[in-house]
Amino acid sequence: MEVNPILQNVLAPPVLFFLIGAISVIFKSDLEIPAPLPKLFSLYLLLAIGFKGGIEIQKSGFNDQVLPTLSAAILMSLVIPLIGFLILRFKFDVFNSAAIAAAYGSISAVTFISAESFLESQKIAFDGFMVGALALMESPAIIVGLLLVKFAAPKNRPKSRKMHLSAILHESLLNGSVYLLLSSLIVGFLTASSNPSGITKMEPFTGQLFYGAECFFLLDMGIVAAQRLPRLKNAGSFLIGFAIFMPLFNAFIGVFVARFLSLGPGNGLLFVVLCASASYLAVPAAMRMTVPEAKSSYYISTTLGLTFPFNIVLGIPIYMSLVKTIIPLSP
Amino acid sequence: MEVNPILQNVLAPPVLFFLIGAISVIFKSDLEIPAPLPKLFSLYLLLAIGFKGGIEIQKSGFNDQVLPTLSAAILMSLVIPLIGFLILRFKFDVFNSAAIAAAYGSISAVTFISAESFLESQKIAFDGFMVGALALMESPAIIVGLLLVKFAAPKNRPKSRKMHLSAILHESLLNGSVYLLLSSLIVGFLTASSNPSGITKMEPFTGQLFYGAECFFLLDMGIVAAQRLPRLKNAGSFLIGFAIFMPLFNAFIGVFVARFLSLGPGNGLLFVVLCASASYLAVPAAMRMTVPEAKSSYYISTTLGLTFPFNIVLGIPIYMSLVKTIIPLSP
Amino acid sequence: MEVNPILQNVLAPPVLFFLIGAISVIFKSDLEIPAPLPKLFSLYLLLAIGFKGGIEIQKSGFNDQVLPTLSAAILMSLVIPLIGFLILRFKFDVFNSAAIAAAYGSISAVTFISAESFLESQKIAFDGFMVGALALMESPAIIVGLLLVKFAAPKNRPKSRKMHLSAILHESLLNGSVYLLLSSLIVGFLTASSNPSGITKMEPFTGQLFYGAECFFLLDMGIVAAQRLPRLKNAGSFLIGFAIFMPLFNAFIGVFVARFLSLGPGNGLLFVVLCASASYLAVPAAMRMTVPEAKSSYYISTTLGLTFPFNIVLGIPIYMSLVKTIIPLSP
Amino acid sequence: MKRLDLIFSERELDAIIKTLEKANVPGYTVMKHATGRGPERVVTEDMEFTGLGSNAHVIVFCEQELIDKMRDNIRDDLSYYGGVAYISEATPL
Amino acid sequence: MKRLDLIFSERELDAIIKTLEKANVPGYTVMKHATGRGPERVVTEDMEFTGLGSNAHVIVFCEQELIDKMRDNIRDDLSYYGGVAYISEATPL
Amino acid sequence: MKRLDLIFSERELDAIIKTLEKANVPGYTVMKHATGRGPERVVTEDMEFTGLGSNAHVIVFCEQELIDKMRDNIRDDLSYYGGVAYISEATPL
Ligand SMILES: Nc1ncnc2c1ncn2[C@@H]1O[C@H](COP(=O)(O)O)[C@@H](O)[C@H]1O
Ligand SMILES: Nc1ncnc2c1ncn2[C@@H]1O[C@H](COP(=O)(O)O)[C@@H](O)[C@H]1O
Ligand SMILES: Nc1ncnc2c1ncn2[C@@H]1O[C@H](COP(=O)(O)O)[C@@H](O)[C@H]1O
Ligand code: NA
Ligand code: NA
Ligand code: NA
Repeated sequence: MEVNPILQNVLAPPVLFFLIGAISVIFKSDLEIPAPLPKLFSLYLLLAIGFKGGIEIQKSGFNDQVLPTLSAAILMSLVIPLIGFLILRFKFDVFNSAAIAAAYGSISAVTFISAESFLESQKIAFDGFMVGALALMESPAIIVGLLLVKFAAPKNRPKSRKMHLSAILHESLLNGSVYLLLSSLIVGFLTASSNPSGITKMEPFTGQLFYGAECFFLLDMGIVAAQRLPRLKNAGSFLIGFAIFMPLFNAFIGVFVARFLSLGPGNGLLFVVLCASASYLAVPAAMRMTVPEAKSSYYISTTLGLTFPFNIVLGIPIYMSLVKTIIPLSP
Repeated sequence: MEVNPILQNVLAPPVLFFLIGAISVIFKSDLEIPAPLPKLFSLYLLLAIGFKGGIEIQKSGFNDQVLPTLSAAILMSLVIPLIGFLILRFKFDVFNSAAIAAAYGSISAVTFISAESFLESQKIAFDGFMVGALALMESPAIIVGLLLVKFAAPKNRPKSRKMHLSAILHESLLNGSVYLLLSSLIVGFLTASSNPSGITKMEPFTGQLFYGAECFFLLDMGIVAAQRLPRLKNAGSFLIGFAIFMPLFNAFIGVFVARFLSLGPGNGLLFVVLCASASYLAVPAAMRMTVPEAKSSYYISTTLGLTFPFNIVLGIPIYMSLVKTIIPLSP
Repeated sequence: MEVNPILQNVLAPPVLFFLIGAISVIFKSDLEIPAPLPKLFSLYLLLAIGFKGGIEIQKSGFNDQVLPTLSAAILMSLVIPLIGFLILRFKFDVFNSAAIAAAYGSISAVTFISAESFLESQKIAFDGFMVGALALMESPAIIVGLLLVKFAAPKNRPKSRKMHLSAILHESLLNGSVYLLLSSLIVGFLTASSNPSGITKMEPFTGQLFYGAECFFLLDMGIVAAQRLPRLKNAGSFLIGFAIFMPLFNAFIGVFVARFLSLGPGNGLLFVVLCASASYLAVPAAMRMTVPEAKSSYYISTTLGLTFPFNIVLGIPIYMSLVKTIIPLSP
Repeated sequence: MKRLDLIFSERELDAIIKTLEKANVPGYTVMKHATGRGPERVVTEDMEFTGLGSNAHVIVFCEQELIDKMRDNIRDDLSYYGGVAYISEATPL
Repeated sequence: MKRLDLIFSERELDAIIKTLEKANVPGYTVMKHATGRGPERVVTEDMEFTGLGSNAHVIVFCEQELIDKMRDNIRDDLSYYGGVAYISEATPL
Repeated sequence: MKRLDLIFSERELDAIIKTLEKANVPGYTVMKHATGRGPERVVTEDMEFTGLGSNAHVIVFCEQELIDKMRDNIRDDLSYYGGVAYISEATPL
């Protein structure tokens, strides 16, 4: 007999701590994780994900699946913002549409981690190179979003702020969280190639501590998400619907791409989760800087207040059954 | 030959780091642990204590001793504030008396941890369910303190701030540190019941790291305590005496209750320490909010500046010999 | 065939993370580790170095080498500031010369750690008592620097601020980072003597976590160093030259002293690194307080912006080959 | 145009912001983690981890009439938990 | 002597400081981690870890003429990303 | 009523507070972690972990006569380590 996978997902410490955080807000507890402690955990998680991913990539090498999967990942993060943009334009101006769409084209590293934890608890294997897909999907969506602004925006933007290609690349590749993830991945790769003892010495920090730090961070994310949620009301029901519909839609496309790529159920879920998740770190930071005309409360409250909790609590198990249905277990 | 237990207690890293912190203030070193780093460690310790306690409770189940012990713990945290209130009323108004009394009825989690560390170093066994007693003793004292204010206070408090029962329950149960401890306990319990692999993955964070984090936090507590102590002078000798006498008195009642409950020496010490310790997290936060008429420097400086150091350095070994004397080892 | 030791040094995680931090500044990434997170890691590292050092000293006892080595270390930290002072006086006033010279006479704990990591990766043995040398070399240079100010400074300093010997000792011994290192060393020593189980319980915190925390801190140090470097331009080429020449010169003296002491290659490298490194924690803090006439940007930008990166990236492998050349492997 | 400086326990922050919003101020700025001493109590840094709460410093640039509107409510909030409020002149750049 | 208070997104800090330095102000003070609400947006604490950036509060004590010199540049900076600037009187102690 | 703004190295905080207390000010507020530039030096964020100390911003609302009483002592404190002090008008709410 199979236990309800949603319940099983919810009963894992990371999700439980997320819920605790959210409930504390609902019940008006004064539990608070003051700045910059959340930043500490978010920096730590990016560094550790990147480092471990770099090691895995170096270890597993580049097998047949790697290149097609990574290419498909990049493609998805280029296509999704375009679809999102078209949908959002029904209701929003170019600036807001582009910014929100970019967030949904990009990814959430913590959602990815949660999916990994879910797979581990279900004893389903997945490959380390999927972190490469994670890293590669952050920037393209930002680039697409900024290009949409550059070409579709009204021509009366202040000159001094004109978006040059160099600025676009700068924001998409040198954004703090993108940069830390990518460069930690490189450090992991180089360490694995040339200094294997360094891996052992990093393991307690980047490996053993990871799960607990994830829980602590999710406690804060629960608080933040529950504080953000009410502000979505001002954004209107269109955006609220979008914040739930879009991840499901992206997951749906994603699962067929995963099937086409012949990914196993583990990698398949991770691929789908990357498509379905939305960025609340890299993209908002880049958009605030380059598209100040967009309302930050739109793109941050949808991703953080609704899409993220949805994915963490319900999405991952839903996507898992989607993966199990669409991707034949033995191809 | 038995080594002096006080010396043995003092020579453990947590107490040594506490003393280092205190000495740094006495010698006017500029050693400083800036905010919000102490908050990080205090949140971490509450989360870890709760989580581990929840696991222990789930593992050990509810044996014969659990229910009587937990009931007695709650009773103590209801009675102690009443006694304290009566004593304090000789010198202080209702507001200050109620607030200080509540602090001494409630508990200090770090004192509890220190007692656990002491027991471990002495190789004396104790049960995980005692964390349940810790968690259950935080709130009742707050409730008693607030009820004392509600019924004994002069009737001229501003109307808008009248204390309704709901507000009292809110402050006593949803106070940040109470909430985090209780909910982490529930997370630990649920994880142990349904997701044992989650325990293993949390262990490096909540288990292995604990002792070191405790030391780091105690370093800060030493600084804070030594900074607080001189301010007690303004509070007068009555309060200074109270801050030493009350824990000893509570320990004395506690040890007879522990004997009556037939607790072993390990659980007995923990029970006594819970009675003897005073709160500097949950209660002061609740009192500042609901009884602003009370001088916070009274209730925080006594608990943090005198009672806490006394318990950490001298109290625990004293209580241990009390326990060994009063509780016959083989009942 | 021997791999290039500089490359090998650079390909270790700590140095890679340092470079990542520095590169992020060069490429204008907005990666940032907000205050007080760097302070957390710097406090942690000092505590852990001291604690582990104290244990090692207690374990290894005082063999023949300990006393001569520690004496030579203190001597070096007295002599180096005098030499530095004479050189700097060509260009700077007494205040600035004394402050900068003191920084170069004192040590950098993180440079020391990096040298230890380097030795470990090269599988070269070294002794725990060298941490004693580290601890003992912090203060004397401060004392010399302040005495130089006291006796060589123009006589028109404000009276109220006259430097009494007690103030000099206070600043040199009770400075936050000196105090934390020294007292953690004592805690480690006492724990190892009287409470060995305490060592095991601290190990995950002070031992296993260390390497990762070092990497995280070096990431920040890379950012800080790269931000500091451009400000050196205002200081002029004399100071820039000094910041590279002085460590090399000190290393050169150091290696002959190490040879005279018959230190093995491991201890020899550590001794040389102590001589070559410059303080950016204890000395600047003490000088800012007691010699405000000195420009802090001079002494902090040289040590942090140039000498530290130089030592971390190039210096350590250079000193290693120096040690291998000058100290005969079998004496 | 006026500048209103409010300094009070951060525990009271929500109430104060409610008061400001109800008066429709054009905006406000909050700086937390302030410490200090007032006629009634000392606020130190350790109040952050003990949950007592340190002070918040709130700045509001607005017209005099808004201040008149809020005066009683703010005084009420501050009288209970302590805190100070001062007005000065300010001109938009 | 005047006192200039600038409150704006810390993302704009470098640009503002450049403007101040170009005008040769005698000095300035920066306080980060401010939150608040303006006519256009709400700035909350979670903006720090998301990288959106909270506000910076910059104080400049300087002569009126320097302020006149900087006025246009500062308005430019603030108009794009939002933020407020107010002037008041101040006398050196 | 006056408002006194003091900005200086946090290393000098104890001395300044002593001066304020000696003059019996009714209260004061301290905000740490300020950075900035003055005529003499630049204060950056990395000064916190290096132990150099960043700046403190102290606000005192008090009567002019108290300020006159403290003037010399404060100037003394600030002259040695640097820092600025400005007075402006303020009216209690
Ligand atoms: N005269 C004053 N000047 C500046 N800040 C003050 C003054 N009086 C009170 N404060 C601030 O207001 C807070 C609350 O004061 P109290 O009313 O004593 O609780 C204090 O902690 C100070 O930060
Ligand atoms: N009237 C005001 N009084 C005080 N602070 C303000 C005011 N208006 C705006 N601010 C501050 O300026 C920031 C930027 O506002 P905005 O122009 O809406 O982006 C806000 O987050 C507030 O911190
Ligand atoms: N004109 C000014 N306006 C605002 N803040 C200043 C000014 N001058 C100096 N400061 C502040 O005072 C601190 C000390 O300056 P200094 O006297 O150069 O050491 C600086 O770091 C600034 O934060
Ligand atoms: Na996505
Ligand atoms: Na108690
Ligand atoms: Na040196």
